[in-house]
Amino acid sequence: MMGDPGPDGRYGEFGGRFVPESLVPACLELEEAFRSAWADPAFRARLDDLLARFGGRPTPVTECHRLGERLGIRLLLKREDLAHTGSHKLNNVVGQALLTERMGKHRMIAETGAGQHGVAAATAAALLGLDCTVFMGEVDTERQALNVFRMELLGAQVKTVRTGSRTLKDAVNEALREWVATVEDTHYCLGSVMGPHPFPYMVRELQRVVGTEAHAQSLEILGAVPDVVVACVGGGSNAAGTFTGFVDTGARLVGVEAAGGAAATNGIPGILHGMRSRLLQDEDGQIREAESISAGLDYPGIGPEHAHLGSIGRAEYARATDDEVLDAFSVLARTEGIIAALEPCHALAWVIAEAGRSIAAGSTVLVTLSGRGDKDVAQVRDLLAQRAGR
Amino acid sequence: MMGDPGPDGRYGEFGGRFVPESLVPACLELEEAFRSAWADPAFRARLDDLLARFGGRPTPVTECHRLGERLGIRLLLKREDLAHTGSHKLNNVVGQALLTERMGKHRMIAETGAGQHGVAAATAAALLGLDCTVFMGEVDTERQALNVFRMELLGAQVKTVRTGSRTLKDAVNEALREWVATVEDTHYCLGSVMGPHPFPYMVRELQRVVGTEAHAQSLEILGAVPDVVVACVGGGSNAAGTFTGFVDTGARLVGVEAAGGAAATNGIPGILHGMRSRLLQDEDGQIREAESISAGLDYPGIGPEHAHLGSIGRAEYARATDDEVLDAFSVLARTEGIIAALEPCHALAWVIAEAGRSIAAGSTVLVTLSGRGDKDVAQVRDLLAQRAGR
Amino acid sequence: MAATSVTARPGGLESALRARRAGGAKLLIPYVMAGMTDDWIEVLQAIASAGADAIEVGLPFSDPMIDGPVVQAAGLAAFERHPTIQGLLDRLATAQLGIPIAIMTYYNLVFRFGHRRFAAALTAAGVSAAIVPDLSLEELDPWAAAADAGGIETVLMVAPSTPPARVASIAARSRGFLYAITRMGVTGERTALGDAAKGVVERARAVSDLPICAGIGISTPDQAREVCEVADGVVVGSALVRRLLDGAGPEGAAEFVRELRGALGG
Amino acid sequence: MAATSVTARPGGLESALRARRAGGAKLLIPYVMAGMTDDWIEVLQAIASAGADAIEVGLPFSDPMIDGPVVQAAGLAAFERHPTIQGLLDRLATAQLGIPIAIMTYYNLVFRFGHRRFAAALTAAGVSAAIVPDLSLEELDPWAAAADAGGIETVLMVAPSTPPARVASIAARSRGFLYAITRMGVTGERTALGDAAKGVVERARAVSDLPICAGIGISTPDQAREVCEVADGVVVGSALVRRLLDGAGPEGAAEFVRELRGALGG
Ligand SMILES: Cc1ncc(COP(=O)(O)O)c(C=O)c1O
Ligand SMILES: Cc1ncc(COP(=O)(O)O)c(C=O)c1O
Repeated sequence: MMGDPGPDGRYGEFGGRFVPESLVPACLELEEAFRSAWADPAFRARLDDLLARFGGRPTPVTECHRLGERLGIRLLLKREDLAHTGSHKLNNVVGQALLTERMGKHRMIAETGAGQHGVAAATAAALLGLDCTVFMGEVDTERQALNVFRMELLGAQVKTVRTGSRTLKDAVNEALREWVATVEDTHYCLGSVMGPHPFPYMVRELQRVVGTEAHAQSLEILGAVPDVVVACVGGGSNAAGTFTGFVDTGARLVGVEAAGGAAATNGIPGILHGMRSRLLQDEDGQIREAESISAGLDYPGIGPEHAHLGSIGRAEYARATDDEVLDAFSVLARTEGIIAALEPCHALAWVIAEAGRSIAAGSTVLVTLSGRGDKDVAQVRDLLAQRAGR
Repeated sequence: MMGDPGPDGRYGEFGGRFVPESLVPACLELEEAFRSAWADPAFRARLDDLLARFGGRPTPVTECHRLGERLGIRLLLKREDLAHTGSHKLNNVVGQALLTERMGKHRMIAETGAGQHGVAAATAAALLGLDCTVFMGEVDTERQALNVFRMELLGAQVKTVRTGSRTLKDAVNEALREWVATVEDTHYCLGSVMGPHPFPYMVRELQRVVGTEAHAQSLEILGAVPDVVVACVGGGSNAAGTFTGFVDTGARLVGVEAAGGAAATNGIPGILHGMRSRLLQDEDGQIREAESISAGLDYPGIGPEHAHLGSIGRAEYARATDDEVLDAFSVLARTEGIIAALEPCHALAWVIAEAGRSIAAGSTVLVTLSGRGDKDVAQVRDLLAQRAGR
Repeated sequence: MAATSVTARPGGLESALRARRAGGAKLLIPYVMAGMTDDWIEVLQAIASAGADAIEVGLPFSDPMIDGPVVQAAGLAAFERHPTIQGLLDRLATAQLGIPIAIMTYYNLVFRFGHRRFAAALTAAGVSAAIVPDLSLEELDPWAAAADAGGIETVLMVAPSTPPARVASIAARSRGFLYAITRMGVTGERTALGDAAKGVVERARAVSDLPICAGIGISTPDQAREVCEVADGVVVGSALVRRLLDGAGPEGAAEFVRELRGALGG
Repeated sequence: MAATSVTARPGGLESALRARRAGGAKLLIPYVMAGMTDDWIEVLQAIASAGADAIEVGLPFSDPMIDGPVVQAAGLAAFERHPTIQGLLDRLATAQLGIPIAIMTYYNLVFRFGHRRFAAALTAAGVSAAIVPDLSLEELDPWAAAADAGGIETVLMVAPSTPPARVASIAARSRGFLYAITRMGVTGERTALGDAAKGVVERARAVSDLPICAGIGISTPDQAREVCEVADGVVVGSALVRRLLDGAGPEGAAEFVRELRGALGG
């Protein structure tokens, strides 16, 4: 399972490549480039080397003794928060930047919501001396002005997107539009396991390192694979990367979405951004906006492979509310000394809610901590103050 | 060199233990506890394990190909920015937290300037379930309100210090005062290689891991020890840790201070915070305030061992101006995709200034990147805007 | 336009265009976003009378990936009037244009409607054809089957980036006409015809005898004339839509269409 | 106080205190920060007349590690008057108190002055002794050599945390008197005498026949009397300094010292 989706990029009924004809050749070129690079030991070695020496891989797995004890389980965290730029996003962008170079292109474009993927993409571009333009909705450039400045520091140009809901999904639209116009010398560095084939496949493969490492580290720490493997799902890249390491084991796989952006559980099959997947949409098929405290999960769809894994029952998809997430954020800081991003706190919140319920006492649980919380601290301060006041 | 300073904690004429009698027994107890722990393989194993699995060690060494080429040298960065909490400070606090536990104490206190050490100390305390109080000057609690919140999230109590210049040096005074009053159940977790013996020795040993790793990694990358090894110096802990790995080689060792806080170059021997070292002071011996854009270097003294290494000529101490530091910060982001803390940008700024001058073309240079720049991004934005405007 | 002359029946786009081409005329296909103004039906009627050979009618989608700013604005304007897709089709059914209509929209609306139901709804609205730009050749089958069965022609696109062999495959599946994208980029006005414009038409011509209409970025009568040196006709979108957004109304729209018509010859 | 009676010469602190103890009196040593008010010299004179046996005079330091808030405030007040250390000593030289003076300051001021020069400056200012709280036993030698040579007595401290053997070593090096810190903590007023107070005095007594004066946190006449059940005397700092900061002036200071004197017996 979680193998090659073939030339059509299908995951059961999901996936595919739904793009204007102008982009089809670029997608085909990218697929070919990726497949050849992925089979090329020199490419893999260069990627591995950059991820290790520049990116800080392998990231460790930390056992949370105090919180685990409190929950009656053994709790492991895969520490993507320790990767350079502060999240798993780096794994993907370094790979795509190398591919950009390999395809003879000198420019990357990317979409970003809160800015994590944008900062990561700008970082990889700076590292390899590529030009970089990042599309970001106006609502987000205002909320995350510092991340805009970060990208600019890294030499990227940030283009404010004023169309649609002026958030992540519109940034994707705008990046796709730009790609159509510049595809000859420009690679579109998509940030998650979404979009047209080969993106969901390629990004999952680039994130596979998370699961591969976590599998080996779990064996080392637990002597066995964890009973439950949990990750948050925005587009689904950290979850996909994690799941690759465990999909062929007996581990229960759980993806946790924001209650306000739960495309896996509330979504209806449809087509957006080049893929067929589950989407939040109305009767007519107009896409609805997602809404949660964590910008990284504010996406009305999920990667097609997740839609498939959910359909066939190999993975479960659950939701966490904003309140549960804030609690998880606080408890992890206080009992384990880790300030995590709000996104993976969704995964943790689900574990906290289910420990002693669907997670039996004594179970071993691995949560992918997809990023660090520095970006969220100001927001959490305001939210906690608000909550205390209400 | 950089061995055991003996029971007096002397580094040539520097070091010692200049504390009120109330604290002498605590210092003696600490010295004994540290020496016994440091000789105890079980303690070392536990520390190493936490640094690896919780802290993300070893941190990599990154070769900066693009910037190195531009400077005509081979440039390596020791990536302490990738350690948990974002700087080398973690190495020290995890060790001291374990010692606190070993001494049967249940509480740590710490001083902090911008908040890096305070956040690190609060983190280590949370990890081990210790109480934690952090002293921070009022000027700093205002400038770094988010770091105050971070520490509180981690369960620490932050005490605002309203005495003296209301900055780092006063926070040290206040922490020492608190320590006098609570020494029975409280360990003072000092943040750098300063203070009374055994702190300069202990903190240097806890930071030795930086130099040990960097030495091995340099050999692996360069096939040799670097020609020049550079680190920034606030109190001097990251520099001391780095230098341990190279002091017995032929490498040129350089510590770089903020031009406005250059105790190693402008300081006069004196006694402060329990140590004899070089200090910024007036005719009468009143301590002067340090001033630079990087709060982590705003300290009017340096660790006594640095004063000694400078005196005997084994290490050089140099200065970087705020302007040079901002330039180094920008160039590193843009050419290498790394947003570094302002503190290590002092070290980098010196390398940029000296490449082709006292650093011969073709030299190999290792810089310790002591921390990441997320904490500084807002300030840099304002400073660059200011500079553009003037 | 006489409300009684119904030469175009559903399914009749290709035959109508072939007939006009056979008569020596260049084809003119203006684009209007359904529901973008209150008088959009009158606009369609005015355009039809002003010399259009067919009309491309957009159905607004929340995430119009290949639309430039002008068409996006028209889509937003349509959304502000809160139309449902069925509501728009119902209005369209009343238009009685006398020339074929091709719907242009994104695949999710089709998919959500259901392929067969959508084809039937188009037919009921008097629509002959559909253009679904994000439905690539590889993903075409389910819709094409329903469309073919329902008598709806599916217009496919070729782009400057489409390699020759693929142009042939696409042309073979296209119905109504073959839409030649004249430049890489989204819809929108341009000051000059792209370098690629004629090449893509010529590559299409080499493998297909379908009417070949050029579109995307054709903004002026001169550009229309220039591209029609090789193409059979043009689709003009943003340049018209901008005029409508600026308040041109049915008369202004008709005026512009007449200009285009004039440039292309009667 | 008669300006002419000069019983205390430099070096005379210990002999003066021993003599008073031998006479059955408890020793009273008030603390005042040099330069903290404009009339600080008058304050010293008033205190001397009010029954003090010696006076501890603080020299302000930028980083007074063991001072509590009240004494810190006094130091700041002194800094605001921009005194130099030499300037303060020069003023002090004019005081003619008739009782011994012990300077209390931090080691950096001593070190920066130079040990011999500092000892000479103290002598010139009519000072008998020095208390340098951050100069621990292990670091004492350089200063002690200069002080001994210059006839300045160096008062050392023992704390509740000092183990018995160390108390003996410290007592052996202390001159003038032995300063027994009655509680762990910085200077400042407390509502009650600490538990540790008497213990530390008793441990000191067991190994030394120096006058033993208790200090740090002795705030009230009652506390002074209580600790003097075991100690030979008390140092009273913050409680007096606070009154001075509140504007008590020489008279108010003298009044408080008389209260203390009364509590300790004539
Ligand atoms: C830290 C973090 N985790 C998770 C996500 C969600 O993305 P994905 O589901 O692709 O892992 C984001 C997106 O920005 C993120 O920043
Ligand atoms: C990132 C970083 N580097 C360096 C320093 C300076 O400390 P030291 O000289 O002890 O390494 C600090 C202090 O806060 C810091 O945060």
